[in-house]
Amino acid sequence: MLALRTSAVLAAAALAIAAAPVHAQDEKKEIEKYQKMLAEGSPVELFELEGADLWKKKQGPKNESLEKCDLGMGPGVLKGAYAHLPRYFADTGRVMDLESRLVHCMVTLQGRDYKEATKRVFGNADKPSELEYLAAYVVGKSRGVKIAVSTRNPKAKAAYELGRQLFHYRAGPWDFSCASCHGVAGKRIRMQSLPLLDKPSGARRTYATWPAYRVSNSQMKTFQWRLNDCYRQMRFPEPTFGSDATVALTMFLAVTANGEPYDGPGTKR
Amino acid sequence: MDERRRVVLRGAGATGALAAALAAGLLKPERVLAATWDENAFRKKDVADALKIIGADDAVASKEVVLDVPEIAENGAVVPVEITSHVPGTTSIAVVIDKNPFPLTSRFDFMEGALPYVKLNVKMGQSSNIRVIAEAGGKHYVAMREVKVTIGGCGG
Amino acid sequence: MPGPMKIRATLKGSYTDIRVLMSHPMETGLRKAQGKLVPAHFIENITVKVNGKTVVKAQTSQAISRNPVFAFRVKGGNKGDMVEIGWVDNKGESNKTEAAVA
Amino acid sequence: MKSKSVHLLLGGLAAALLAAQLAYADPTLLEVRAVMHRDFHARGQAVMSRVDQDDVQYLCTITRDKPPAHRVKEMEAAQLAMIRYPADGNYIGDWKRGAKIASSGKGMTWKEKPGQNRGGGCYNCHQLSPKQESYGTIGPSLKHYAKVRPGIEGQKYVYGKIYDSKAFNLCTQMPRFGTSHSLTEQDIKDVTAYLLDPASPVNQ
Repeated sequence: MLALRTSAVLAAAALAIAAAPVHAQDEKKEIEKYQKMLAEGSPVELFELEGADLWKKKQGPKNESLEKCDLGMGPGVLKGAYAHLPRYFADTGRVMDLESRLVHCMVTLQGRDYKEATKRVFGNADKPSELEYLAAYVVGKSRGVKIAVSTRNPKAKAAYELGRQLFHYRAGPWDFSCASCHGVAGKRIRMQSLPLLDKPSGARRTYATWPAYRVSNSQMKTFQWRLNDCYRQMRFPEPTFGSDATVALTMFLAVTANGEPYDGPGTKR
Repeated sequence: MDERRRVVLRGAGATGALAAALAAGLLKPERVLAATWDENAFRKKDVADALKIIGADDAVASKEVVLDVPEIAENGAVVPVEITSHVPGTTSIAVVIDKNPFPLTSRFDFMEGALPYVKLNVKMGQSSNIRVIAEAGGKHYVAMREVKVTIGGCGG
Repeated sequence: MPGPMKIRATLKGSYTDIRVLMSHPMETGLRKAQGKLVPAHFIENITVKVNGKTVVKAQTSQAISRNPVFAFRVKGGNKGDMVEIGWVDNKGESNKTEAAVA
Repeated sequence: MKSKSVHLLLGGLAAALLAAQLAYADPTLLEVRAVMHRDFHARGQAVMSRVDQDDVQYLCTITRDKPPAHRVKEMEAAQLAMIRYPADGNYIGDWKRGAKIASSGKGMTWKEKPGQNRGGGCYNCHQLSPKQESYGTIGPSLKHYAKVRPGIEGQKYVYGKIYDSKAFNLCTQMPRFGTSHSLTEQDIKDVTAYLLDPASPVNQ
């Protein structure tokens, strides 16, 4: 017993030499490596598969699928649709993001009640929400398509301007705005790098990799969730799902990310 | 898939009953092996004990065993690990995380036709050494790297 | 009811790369929810077959991440070869799927 | 925060303007706030008045955190006047308890009850103990801070800075933990000790 333990200890000592310490200058490189390996070994595709089934599933009072849902490029056209969202929709007279448009389709095509369709917009690891699966599926159809969100419509332009103001709006008990954390390049919270989101340099890659599978809670997360949880951590009241304010902020970030090839659904720590 | 056999195995518990089942021709040895889960090794809480039970306590450090991991993991829930063994005749690879509550995480047996390669995602409770042990010709070869699990985000 | 499972097998010249995604909670048995321990629930065995012949057998523990993803490699291979992967967990639940090498 | 009432009054006007949907560019801050009142909802302790700006938040927002010098002096003085220093004149508490508050990023969210999980989130932005490698960089490193802020003057400064950071740097990103009732007097004493006590890991 003693002999065995000794040999194990010796082996460990010999190995310690091989285990190189992390140097500060390598930290960034190693974190980037972690993120790359995470993306390569991501289970996010499972959510896309479930979303595809849900897209085709007939449900609601009208017993219809979402296959004829118009996400801005015509009924049922998914290829590249997410890369152009949010956008102004003439049929509702509103600027809508992916999630609010999906709910619109549930209501109009499937005949579902708005309250029922939005009762559970954020799921959990054991039971993801319908919108989380659907978002994974729909955004996957824009992979490789350049983000091109238009502000030509006056309401789209107004949403962009409102989003820009919301981004910088400091309030709450801790005096935070989005810019408190995402307004300077090269900073981090704990070990988490903070993308500068009001400039293309930071916004492009970050925006292009949302929605995403979050390994910290093994969940597929939508962009509405991303904004919701930022505001929670900013100690604000809760943004209402699909509201103009959330769409406006998304609009601001999306336009700032214009030109970046969409690369989601992503995988985040 | 193999549920009936698993029930038998679970129920058998002691090796004696298993041997009896084998002798009675109820199970073919090869199929039994397919569903074996080395409970004894997986339940060891001490890394030295776990290494001993898989016969790797005297494993030789080898550069032929290539372990690719990020040195910093932003979240311990998923730590990607990629392993290639260049040791000729490698038949298995085991992945051990020293400071996990149960250090042995997995073991991969390679049959004819497979390359001694595997990529997987493991959980790490805290910063720790990860060691991978390749077995070839009854001998064990090991590679080890330290992975730091950091705290990210606002923690709120 | 196990969730979806997906195999992607690709010929890469001298070898075939096999990637598999599995829906599984991989509960450690150490996690608490609402003050109670969530019972351990994890995949214990994985078998990889190519054209019906077993090439990799894996034993796994609760330390494999939720929704496991694995990559394996087999020597050579041809487009159209059938890859079949199955798992069995500690509750006796199982799932399997197959895909052709592309 | 008394100055809120003025903004609230103006906010009502803006809300009326917003009854028709915003269809023009560059909304004013009051319009933005009216949008927030319409599009956010109270949840738990995160009540709607949290989106109403006080004069510091307002000025820092409109100037993108670059306030004009002539306003800074007077407003910092007003913030300084809001600091309630401990009646016993003792600024130093238990550094071990302070360490926990400094490490915790919790408290004050809609998921928590008032006063629950009171955290300072210090490590989110600052390096403190050299042993803790996961630290943020939004704020300066506070490693070996006792050397930077020695003596009773240092203690008073640190206590005040945690209590109301805006008294010393008007548009800093650091929260006002005392003024906002996020931390108690004892909590702030404990964090002050964590920063300045010679026995604290921060100074090792």
